[in-house]
Amino acid sequence: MDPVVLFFLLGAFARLAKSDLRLPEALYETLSIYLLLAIGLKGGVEIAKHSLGAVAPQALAVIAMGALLPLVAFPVLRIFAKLSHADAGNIAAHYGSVSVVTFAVGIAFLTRQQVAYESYFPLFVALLEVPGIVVGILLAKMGRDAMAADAGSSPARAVRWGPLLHEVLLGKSVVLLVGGLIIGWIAGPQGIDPFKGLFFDLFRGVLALFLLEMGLVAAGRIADLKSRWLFMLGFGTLMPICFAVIGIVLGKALGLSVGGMTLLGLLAASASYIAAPTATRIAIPEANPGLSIGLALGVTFPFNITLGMPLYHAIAQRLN
Amino acid sequence: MDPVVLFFLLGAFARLAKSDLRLPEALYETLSIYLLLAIGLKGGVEIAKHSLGAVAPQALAVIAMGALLPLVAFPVLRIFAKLSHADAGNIAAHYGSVSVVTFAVGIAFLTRQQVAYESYFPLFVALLEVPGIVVGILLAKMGRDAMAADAGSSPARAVRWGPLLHEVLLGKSVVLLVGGLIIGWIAGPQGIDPFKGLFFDLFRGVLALFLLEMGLVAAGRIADLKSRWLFMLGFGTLMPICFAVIGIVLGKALGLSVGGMTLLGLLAASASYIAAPTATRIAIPEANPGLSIGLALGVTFPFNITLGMPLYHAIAQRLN
Amino acid sequence: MDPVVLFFLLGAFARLAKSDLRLPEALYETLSIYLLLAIGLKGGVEIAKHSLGAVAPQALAVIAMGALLPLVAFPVLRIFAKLSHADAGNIAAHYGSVSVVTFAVGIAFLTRQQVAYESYFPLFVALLEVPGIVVGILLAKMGRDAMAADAGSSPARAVRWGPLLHEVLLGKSVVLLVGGLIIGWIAGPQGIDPFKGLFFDLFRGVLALFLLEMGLVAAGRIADLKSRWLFMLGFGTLMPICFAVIGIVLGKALGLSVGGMTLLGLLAASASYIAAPTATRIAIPEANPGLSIGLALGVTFPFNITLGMPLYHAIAQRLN
Amino acid sequence: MQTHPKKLLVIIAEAALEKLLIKDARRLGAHGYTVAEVHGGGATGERDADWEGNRSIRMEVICDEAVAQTIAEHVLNSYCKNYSVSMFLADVEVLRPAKF
Amino acid sequence: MQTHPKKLLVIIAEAALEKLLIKDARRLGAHGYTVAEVHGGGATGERDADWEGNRSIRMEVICDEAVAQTIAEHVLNSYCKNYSVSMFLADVEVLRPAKF
Amino acid sequence: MQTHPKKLLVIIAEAALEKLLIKDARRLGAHGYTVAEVHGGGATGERDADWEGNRSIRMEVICDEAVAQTIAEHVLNSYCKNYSVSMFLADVEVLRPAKF
Ligand SMILES: Nc1ncnc2c1ncn2[C@@H]1O[C@H](COP(=O)(O)O)[C@@H](O)[C@H]1O
Ligand SMILES: Nc1ncnc2c1ncn2[C@@H]1O[C@H](COP(=O)(O)O)[C@@H](O)[C@H]1O
Ligand SMILES: Nc1ncnc2c1ncn2[C@@H]1O[C@H](COP(=O)(O)O)[C@@H](O)[C@H]1O
Ligand code: NA
Ligand code: NA
Ligand code: NA
Repeated sequence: MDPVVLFFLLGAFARLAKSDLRLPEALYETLSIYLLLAIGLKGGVEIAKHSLGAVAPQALAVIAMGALLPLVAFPVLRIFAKLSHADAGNIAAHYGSVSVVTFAVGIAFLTRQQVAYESYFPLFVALLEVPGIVVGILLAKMGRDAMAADAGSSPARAVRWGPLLHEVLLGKSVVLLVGGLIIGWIAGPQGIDPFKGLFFDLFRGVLALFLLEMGLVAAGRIADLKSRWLFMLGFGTLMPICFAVIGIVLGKALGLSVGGMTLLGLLAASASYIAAPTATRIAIPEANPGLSIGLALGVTFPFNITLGMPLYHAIAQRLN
Repeated sequence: MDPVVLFFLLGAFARLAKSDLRLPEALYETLSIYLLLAIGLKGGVEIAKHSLGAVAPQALAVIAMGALLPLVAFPVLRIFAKLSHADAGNIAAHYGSVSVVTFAVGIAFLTRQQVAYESYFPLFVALLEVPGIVVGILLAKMGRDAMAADAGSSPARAVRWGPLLHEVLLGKSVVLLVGGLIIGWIAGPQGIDPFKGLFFDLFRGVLALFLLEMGLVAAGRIADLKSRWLFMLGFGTLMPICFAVIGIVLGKALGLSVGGMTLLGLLAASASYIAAPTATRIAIPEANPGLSIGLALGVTFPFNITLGMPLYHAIAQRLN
Repeated sequence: MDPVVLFFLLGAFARLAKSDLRLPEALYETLSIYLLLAIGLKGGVEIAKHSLGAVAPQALAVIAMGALLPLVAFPVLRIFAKLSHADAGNIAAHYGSVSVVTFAVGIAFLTRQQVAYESYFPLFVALLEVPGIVVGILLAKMGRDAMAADAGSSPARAVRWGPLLHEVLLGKSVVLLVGGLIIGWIAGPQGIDPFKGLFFDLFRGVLALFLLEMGLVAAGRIADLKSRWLFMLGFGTLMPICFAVIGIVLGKALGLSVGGMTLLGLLAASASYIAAPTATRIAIPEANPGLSIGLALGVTFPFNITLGMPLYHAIAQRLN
Repeated sequence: MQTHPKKLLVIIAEAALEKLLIKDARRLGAHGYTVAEVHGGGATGERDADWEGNRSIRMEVICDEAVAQTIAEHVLNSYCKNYSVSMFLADVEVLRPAKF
Repeated sequence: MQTHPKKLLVIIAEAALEKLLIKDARRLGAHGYTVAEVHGGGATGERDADWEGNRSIRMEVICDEAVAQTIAEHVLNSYCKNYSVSMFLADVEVLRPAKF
Repeated sequence: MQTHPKKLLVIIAEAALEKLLIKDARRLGAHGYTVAEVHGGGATGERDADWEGNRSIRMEVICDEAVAQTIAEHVLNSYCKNYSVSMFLADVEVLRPAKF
């Protein structure tokens, strides 16, 4: 296990043991801004070294994957978990999008194992943020309209797509990731050099601190599991594994390295906890956020960074 | 353009595009404390290498410049813009003082262009903070008294100079700059070594982060331009150019290098947005802060770090 | 004097001169979390290099010292200062525990003087956090019960030891120190390498920033000295010297190096201002926190990091 | 000094609603608003601000009784079913009645 | 729209008491609470939040008059002697009386 | 438990005024005050605390009616013309009348 995960466990322990340890809200925000920007910058510098022509077809395939994943999750949630359209669409939106911190832990893992990967991966992270959320919300809404039509009543308050798209496309995670990518790309390796001290040399340490906080938060979500813990533990681990396989297979099809396959699997398996909750809370008011966050933060995030990551890597090695 | 400016543009874009990106207040404060202290420390270490005797005459001339600049701005504002005594004095105070972050961007620019400059410049930054503010407030107040006398009424509530001087001389920017200078000076190059990791190696990265925030803030000030945008765009760019020439010429007279001339021009051109707003808000209650901040943050700061800086450098090269 | 202390003096000056300089609350918390974690990690990595068998007897002796120190302070406070049981026990708890930042300044001092010390010392810091607090509270409570018995009335509201022990053992300082120790120990020198950029290279700079804040806070406590300044100056400097001698002698008995003796003396001399105030405020409601904090932060902390540290080092050298 | 009666409407809600609440209040006649960041607990559990989705705000609007009633009713109908919201009204006095 | 009278109890206290106050309020009948971080000054000096021991909170509880009285009395007896505490009560109206 | 009527004066103002307001309130008879950091909007635009000059505070003073009136009048005359300030008064009850 990467030592970075130990910080997560420390945070989780502190919360479960009811320690008074808390990280200030401003630190949480700062660390997350830092991670998004640093990942973007690093990716941008690397993109500057590649021809965009080679990356473009991969990028399109990755976007398509992001849009398709919720279509897999939604029927599972409707049929097996008997969730409402709203809840199923909401959870599908979370799992269709990605978790940037999970990605960062994945990078740390591969670096430690000295496994190479396509260095422009941060671009894929940025591309995967949005499509899954949009499709998930679409599913929630279509279901709602269908239900309203069945009942012969007027359709529920329509989702206002303009503000919603604005919100996801200009949400802080997309702005910082894409902004970092563009700055890194324009500045190039030499231009970015004076910023390395902050954005690259400290990256792992900041990630460790952020995982400490994530441990505190994730362990706080365990209360959300109470009522449906069997479903949540099951879905929160099996769905990611399923998605990881999809991501890994797609990675192979796209000709990625083993490291790249692993990362694409991990991205598919990861669930958003920044962009998705913000967008869906307003777009799908009837959805229970305790359910989606309990799953994404309380189950899938810890699973992915501890057991999931090595598992996906093993699968990628086998499929290669 | 220095890559550091790209972070400013990213912030400005995010704000104009109504992104939900925000930096926590505590981060803003922390970064500004860091920059002030780091600039002070760096300057202090350098002063330790020079004889104060050589620097003293230059320092006196610099102080005099700080006191004279508002006397140039005030009549311009009174006559051409027909502003009240209060508003004219207030704006003169902002432009008489300096912006530390503009200075930091200037250093980044010169370093990138490999242009040498007098390394004890942070001393001049500290010296320029206060005089302009005091003279600006004096101008606002004299005008007010004159008006009151004209009208035959009793003079308006007098400025309380004791608390005011206390506030500017012990405002956080002066305390941190001067404190840093003194610590750097006492500790010397060897003594400061253990602090280099934080205060020197990370400087550019922290500056980038702060400029991201400044972009958010500056773009938020654009609403202030609405009513008088022509005057504000004109004054906010022409006055700095004018002041820059004064600074550059003075720099030449003082025998500074081209880099030093450029920096003195930039300092003259820059407008304070930390010390001046705080002091004038209480000392000149009738002044409209939207006007002075709209100018200083919304126009002059972006102008200086993008177009102004290379312009002043070109002027300094030509005048050399 | 170590340059790091200059930052403390700058903060104290700013506060005494009524500057508006303030560090945001979130920064204060962040820096203190950082210092605790970094000290723990460093210690953990070092413990990984030693056999626990050799350290265990020293550790036991150190715990015993922590439990005994309040027993020395309590009668002094009762008899000479005529304090109530509550106040005497409360102050004894503060001085029985330790100040982690004082320890960090001690390390900086020794490093600068190139004096070696036992690298697993952070373990002792963690061990010394709790026992003194528990014994101090016990003393306050026993006194209270005795008094109540004397007066023939029912004993005062009993201390609830369960929650109290939970609070001290799982307070943030113990969790972060011990958590850091364990992570450092598990990860070992190689595993911790990627985190060095943040946790080790920046340590001194962060300590400097924290001391700036401590200067602001400590100078703010001087108001607490008003009523009993003679007692407070006396106790706040003589008791630490006394405790330092105990620590140094114990260090010698345990076979520590001169550096180790100095550090054990410094730990004994230092008074807690994180764990102890939190725990005692609830456990000893009748105690006056202005008294204990005025002593710990307003007198002893400044004394230890300026005059105390070199004094204890000189004593250790002489006793060696 | 003469004072004038107004209503104070206080809405404690998830931070996610802040922008919507401000827009709604302005639209329904409020001349201004004041927001504080808070944490708390109620029927839907503890909202201790430990991450973004768990933040709460306390919004205060001083206005005429009719406006306060309109806003309160709107909030009740639009948000109270699906979001964590608490609301109360109080009588207050102001010095400049035209301002609120 | 019908409104229902309730009491608002506001307790301003040292942050160290927060957990105890929440537990006590819940136990004595409050259905919820809202807390803001504040600073202030009073008889015991300035509490300007410059370090941990100097932080203050402002806790708001909307409840029935009887519950408010019970909580206030309990706080008065348990904490006001040894801690910095200010308290006041006000009349408020709510729309959903069962919630509070 | 007996309660005693007092006035609650709430002043929402630019953060730059905090020190002055505290001094004035103390001078005019307040025994204490409580301040929260807030943001908001009104006639003079949005004050969203995005930089130093844009911060706002909400200051609460519990005091006798006469003191509240004096402070309110003083604030109205001294600051309301040139600064962003909102103010309101409310009736509250306290348990320890001598404290406020
Ligand atoms: N009785 C109450 N008194 C004060 N605040 C409350 C009360 N009930 C709920 N709240 C606040 O309203 C938020 C949402 O409440 P609820 O929807 O009941 O979970 C809580 O997090 C509290 O901040
Ligand atoms: N008259 C008052 N009005 C508003 N808040 C007060 C008042 N008196 C005290 N407080 C608050 O209660 C806290 C403790 O007050 P005290 O116990 O009087 O020092 C202060 O720090 C203030 O936040
Ligand atoms: N009607 C209102 N209700 C609540 N707060 C208000 C109201 N009007 C103004 N405020 C607050 O007072 C500040 C200054 O208001 P103004 O001077 O009208 O811009 C605003 O930023 C708000 O925080
Ligand atoms: Na995913
Ligand atoms: Na200037
Ligand atoms: Na001690």
